[in-house]
Amino acid sequence: MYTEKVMEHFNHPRNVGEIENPSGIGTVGNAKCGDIMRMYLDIDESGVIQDVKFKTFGCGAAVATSSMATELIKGKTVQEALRVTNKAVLEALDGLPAQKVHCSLLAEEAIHAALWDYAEKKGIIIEGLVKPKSDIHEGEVEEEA
Amino acid sequence: MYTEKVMEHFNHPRNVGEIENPSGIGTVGNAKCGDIMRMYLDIDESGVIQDVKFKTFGCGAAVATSSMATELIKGKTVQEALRVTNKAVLEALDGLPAQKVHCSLLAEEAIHAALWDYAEKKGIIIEGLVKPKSDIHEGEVEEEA
Amino acid sequence: MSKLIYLDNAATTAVHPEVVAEMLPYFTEFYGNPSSIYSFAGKSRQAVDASRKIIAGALGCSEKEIYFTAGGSESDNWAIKSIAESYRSKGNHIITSKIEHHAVLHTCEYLAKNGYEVTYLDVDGDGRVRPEDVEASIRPETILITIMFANNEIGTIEPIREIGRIAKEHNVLFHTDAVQAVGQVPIDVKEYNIDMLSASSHKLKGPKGIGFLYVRNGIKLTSFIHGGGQERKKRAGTENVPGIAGFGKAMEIALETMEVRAEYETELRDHLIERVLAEIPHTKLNGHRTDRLPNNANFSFEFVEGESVLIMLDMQGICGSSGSACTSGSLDPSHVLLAIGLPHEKAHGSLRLTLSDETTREDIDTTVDALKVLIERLRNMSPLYED
Amino acid sequence: MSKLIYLDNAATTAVHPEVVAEMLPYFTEFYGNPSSIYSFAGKSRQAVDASRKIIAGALGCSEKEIYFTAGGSESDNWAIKSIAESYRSKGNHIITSKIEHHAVLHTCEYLAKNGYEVTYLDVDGDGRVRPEDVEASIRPETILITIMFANNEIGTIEPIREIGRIAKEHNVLFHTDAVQAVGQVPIDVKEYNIDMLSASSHKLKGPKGIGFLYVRNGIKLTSFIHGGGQERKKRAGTENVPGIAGFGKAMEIALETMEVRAEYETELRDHLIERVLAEIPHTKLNGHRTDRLPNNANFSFEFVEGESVLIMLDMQGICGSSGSACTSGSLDPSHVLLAIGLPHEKAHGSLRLTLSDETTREDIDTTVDALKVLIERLRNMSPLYED
Ligand SMILES: Cc1ncc(COP(=O)(O)O)c(C=O)c1O
Ligand SMILES: Cc1ncc(COP(=O)(O)O)c(C=O)c1O
Ligand code: FES
Ligand code: FES
Repeated sequence: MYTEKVMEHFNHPRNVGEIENPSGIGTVGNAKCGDIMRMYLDIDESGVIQDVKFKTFGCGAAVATSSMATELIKGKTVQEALRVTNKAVLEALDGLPAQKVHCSLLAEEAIHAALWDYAEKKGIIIEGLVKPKSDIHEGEVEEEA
Repeated sequence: MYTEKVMEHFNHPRNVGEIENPSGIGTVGNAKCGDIMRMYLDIDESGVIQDVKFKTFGCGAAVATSSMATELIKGKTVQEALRVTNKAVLEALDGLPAQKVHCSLLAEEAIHAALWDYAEKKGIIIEGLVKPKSDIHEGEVEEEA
Repeated sequence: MSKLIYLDNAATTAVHPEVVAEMLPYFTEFYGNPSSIYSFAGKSRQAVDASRKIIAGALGCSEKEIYFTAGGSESDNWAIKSIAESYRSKGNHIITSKIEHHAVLHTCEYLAKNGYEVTYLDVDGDGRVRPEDVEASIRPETILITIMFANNEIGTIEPIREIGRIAKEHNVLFHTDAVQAVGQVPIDVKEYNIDMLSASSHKLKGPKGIGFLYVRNGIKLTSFIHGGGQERKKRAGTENVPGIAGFGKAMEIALETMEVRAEYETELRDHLIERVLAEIPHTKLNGHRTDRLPNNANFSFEFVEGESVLIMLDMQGICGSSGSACTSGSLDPSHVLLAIGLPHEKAHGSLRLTLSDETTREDIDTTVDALKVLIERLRNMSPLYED
Repeated sequence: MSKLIYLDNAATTAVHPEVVAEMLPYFTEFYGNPSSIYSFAGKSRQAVDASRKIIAGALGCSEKEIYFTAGGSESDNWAIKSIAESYRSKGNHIITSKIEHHAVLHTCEYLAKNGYEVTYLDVDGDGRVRPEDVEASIRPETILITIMFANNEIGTIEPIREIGRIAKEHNVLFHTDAVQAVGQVPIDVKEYNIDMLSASSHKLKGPKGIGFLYVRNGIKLTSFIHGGGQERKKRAGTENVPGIAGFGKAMEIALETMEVRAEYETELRDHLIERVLAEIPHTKLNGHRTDRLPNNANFSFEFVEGESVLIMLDMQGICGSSGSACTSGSLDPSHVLLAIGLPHEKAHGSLRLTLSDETTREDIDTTVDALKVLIERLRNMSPLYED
C-alpha cells in the first residue's frame, strides 16, 4: 500500500519529540477523526528553523508525512518553510494512496499553525501565512475526550 | 437421474411397434407439450390381452413407462389391466424423478384410451373405465402441427 | 464407457489446467483478504488487480469499468435492475428480445411486475434481432436496450454494432449479455458503443461462480449487493480471489488462442453441420448458417423428442444439450426455438452440440454416426413418424 | 521476514488442504453443469447434493432449506430484501442492531430510503443486544428481526435463543447473520427458532465466493438473482460446484473439530487477553469477556492509532486487523466500537486478533512481546500521551 520511502519514514521517523520553550507550537487535526499532529519549532533570530520536532497520533501516512515535513523545513528560513507544501512532502515520499493524501495536508497545516504561533508570540506578520483553521488549542483534546 | 430399470427399459423398450387391425387403439398426450403415446391392444374373445404394442414421442421416462406398462398388462384380462395404475408402473421402474411422474400417467391414460376404443368397437361397457379425456383422434396431430 | 465426448461447452467448460495452476496458490498460500492492510494481503490484492487489467484490456475499457460478480446471471440482474432504479426518473421502458437468456428475461418480467414496461422484440428465422425494430421501439421513456451478443442455444451473433450505434444516436443505454461471446469472438466495447456487458468465467475455461459486469464510466450504478467497500463500493462481499485470478488467466488464454481456435472450431462445426444435414433426413439447422458462434451447432430432428436423443447419446458417452442447461430440467420447449418460428413439437426435438478446441474430427464423426442410428431408432418408436 | 503469524482469521481463513483436495476434481475432471442431463453431470449434481446434506445436518434443518449463494453479503442482502418485498403487505418495519455487519446495515439503510422503517437497537457495553429491547421494539407492522449471531469485530455472541423465542412469540420472522459463528459454535436453527441464517465459506477454511442462506420451509422467498432454475428456482446462476463441494468439506471438518478447536483456541485467546491486559497499560478488552467467539480478542490501546499498530505488526510478520477488513481501508472509526461506548479516539486505536487452531502459544507470545514494544513506541510519538 505504502511506498518504500513512506515505510522507511514510518519505521524510523525523524525528529520525533518535543522542544522545551519552542519558538512556535502548532497542533492540528482532531482526535475524533483519528489524527492529531503537533509541531514544535525552534527559530533563531535570523528566522532560520534551527530545530523542529513533532508528535503524531495518526495513521502510517500521518507519521511518515510529519517526519518528512520536518526534514524538509529543518535549516530553512520561515519563508522557505512556508513554501514546503503537502505536494512537496508527497513527492519526497514517492506518493501516497489516494485516500491518504489528506494526511499530508495535516503536516502542512501543523507547520503553518506553529509558524502562526511563532508570529503571534513575536508580534510579527509572516507574509503569505493565513491563520490555520484547524489549530487545536492546548487542553482542548483532553476536554473533548 | 433415472433408475437403472428406467434406463434399461428406455434402452431396450419392450413391445415397440404397431398391431394391424388392433382390438383397440389409444393415443394420448399432445405434441405441443412434447409427448404423445399410442397403444395398440390385441384382445381375444375371453378378454385377455394377447398382444400389446406402443409408439411414443416423448422423454426417456415416457418411453420407459410405456415399455413397462405394456409388459405389465400383456397376458392380463381387461379388468386386470385396468388395475395397472401409474403407481404400479412407477414402482416397477423403481421410481421416477418428481418432475417426471406425470409421464407415467401418460401410459395409464394410453391404456385406458385403447380399452375405451376396444369397448366402443365391441359395443360393451367396461366396468370402472371412464372415457379418457386426452384421447387424440387420428389425424389431429398432423392438423395441429 | 469409452472416452467421453463432451459437446456441451456452451453449458460450461472444463477449467484449463493453467487456470487451475493460477488459482491454487490463493487457496492455501496467499489466502489473505484483499481488503486487509498487512503486506501479506497485497498478494491477493495484486491478483485481483492483475485479473482486472487483463479483462479491461480484452474489452478495450478501463480497469475501473470492470466489476467482478458471481457469474453471468448476477451481472445481468445487476445491470438491468440498476439502470431501472437509477434512471427511473427518466423513464420506465426497456427494450429486449424474445431470445434472451432467462437471466435477462426473468429480470425484465420482474421489473414489468413493478411498474416498468418491456418490449420483447421478435427475431428473424435465423434468430437475429432487426436493428430497425430496435430503433422503432425507442420511446422518450426508454432507458435501456438489452440485447445479447450471441445466443446460447442457437449460437446466432446479434448485430451488436448496429444496435450500439442506434442506442447512442438515441441516447439510450445499451447492455449486452455477452456470456456466450466473451473469449469466443473479438469484442471492443468502445467501438461497439456498449455501455454495460455481462460475462461469466466458466464459459471460457475459467472457474464457475465468477463473472463480471463492465459498466462504462459515467453511468449511474447502484449497488446490487450492499455491504463492505469492495469493487469500488458497488459490489460488497469478500473478493473470490482464486476465482478472479482464474478468470483473468482464462481470459488471457482465450485471447491468445481466439483466432486459431475460432478457425479450428468453425471448420469442425461446419463438418458436423454438413454431415448431419446430409445424412439425417428431416433435419434442420437452427440459427444463422454463418453468423454464429464458432463452436455452436443446433439441430431439429423431426418426429423425435430431445431428451430421448440426449439420453441415447449419453449412453454412448456423448454429452449434448437440448437447449440451455438451465431449462433442460424443465418440460417447456425452448423459448428461443419458438421465437425463430419452430412449431412446438420441433422445438422439443432439438439438439445443441457445442465444441471446444479439444474436440477432434473423430469425436464429430463418432457423434454423427451415433446420431444417425439413434434418430432412426427413435423415429421408429414415434407415433408421429410415418416413412 | 520470519514466519508469518496470521491472526486475522475473522477476515478470512486459509483454505484447508483437504478442502482444496475436495474441490480439485470439479475443475478439470467432473466439470459438468449440474443442470445437464447426461450422466457425466451427475457427478457435479452429487457434489452439490452432498454438500447441501452436510450443511443441513450441521444446522439441523432440511436440505431443501439451504440455498447456495456467493457469500455472506449476498445472503444478508437476499434475506432482508426478500422479506421486505414478500411481507410488504404485512408491514414495513425491520428491527436490527447498531453493531451489524455493513452487509446488513447498508441493506437496511437502502430499504429505509425506499419506504421501510428500521430500528437500530443499542447494545450494552459488551456489545450485547438486550432481548427486552427487541421485544419492546416490535410493532404490529414489524416484519423482520435481523440480529447477528456473533459480532465480527468484538466477537460477542448475541442472545440468539432469547431473541428467537421473542420473535416466535410475536410471530415476527427472525434472520441472523451467522457468518462469524457457523463452524465456530454449535447452531441448531430449530432449537433457536431461527427463520433465516446467512453464512460464508471462507470464514471456516472453505473457499471464498461461496455462502448459503438457510430459509425455513414456509417462508415466502423471492428471487434475488432471476434466471435459470437453479437452487429450487430461487437463485439463478450455474452452480459453483467446486466452491460448493469445498464449503461442504469445510463444514464437515469444522463440525468434527469444533469442540477440540474451541477449547484450544479459547485457552490461547485467554492467554493472549491476560498477557495484553497485564503487560500493556491503558488497554481495554472490547466485547464480552467470556461470551465471545473462541478465537476473538479485540483491544483498545489508548493514545495510539490503529493503522499504525497494524503496520508495525506487519513489519514483524504479524497480521491483525483494526476492525472489519472491509472498513480498514476507510478512515471512519468502527461503528461497533462506537456502539459499545468507546469515544472516537479510542475507537481509532483498536486491534482485533483472531486465532485459528494453527496458532501456537509461541505465536501469541511473540505477538504480545512485539505489541508491548510498538505500543510504547507509538505512545511516545503521540501528542495525546503524557506519562
Ligand atoms: C458478520 C459478517 N457478515 C457478513 C460478512 C460478509 O461475508 P462475505 O465477505 O463472504 O460476503 C462478514 C465478513 O466479511 C461478516 O463477518
Ligand atoms: C447467454 C447467457 N447469459 C447468462 C448466463 C448465466 O450465466 P451463469 O450461469 O454464469 O450465471 C448464461 C449461461 O448459463 C448464458 O449462456
Ligand atoms: S491521518 Fe487521518 S487517515 Fe491518515
Ligand atoms: S413425457 Fe412429458 S416430460 Fe416425459
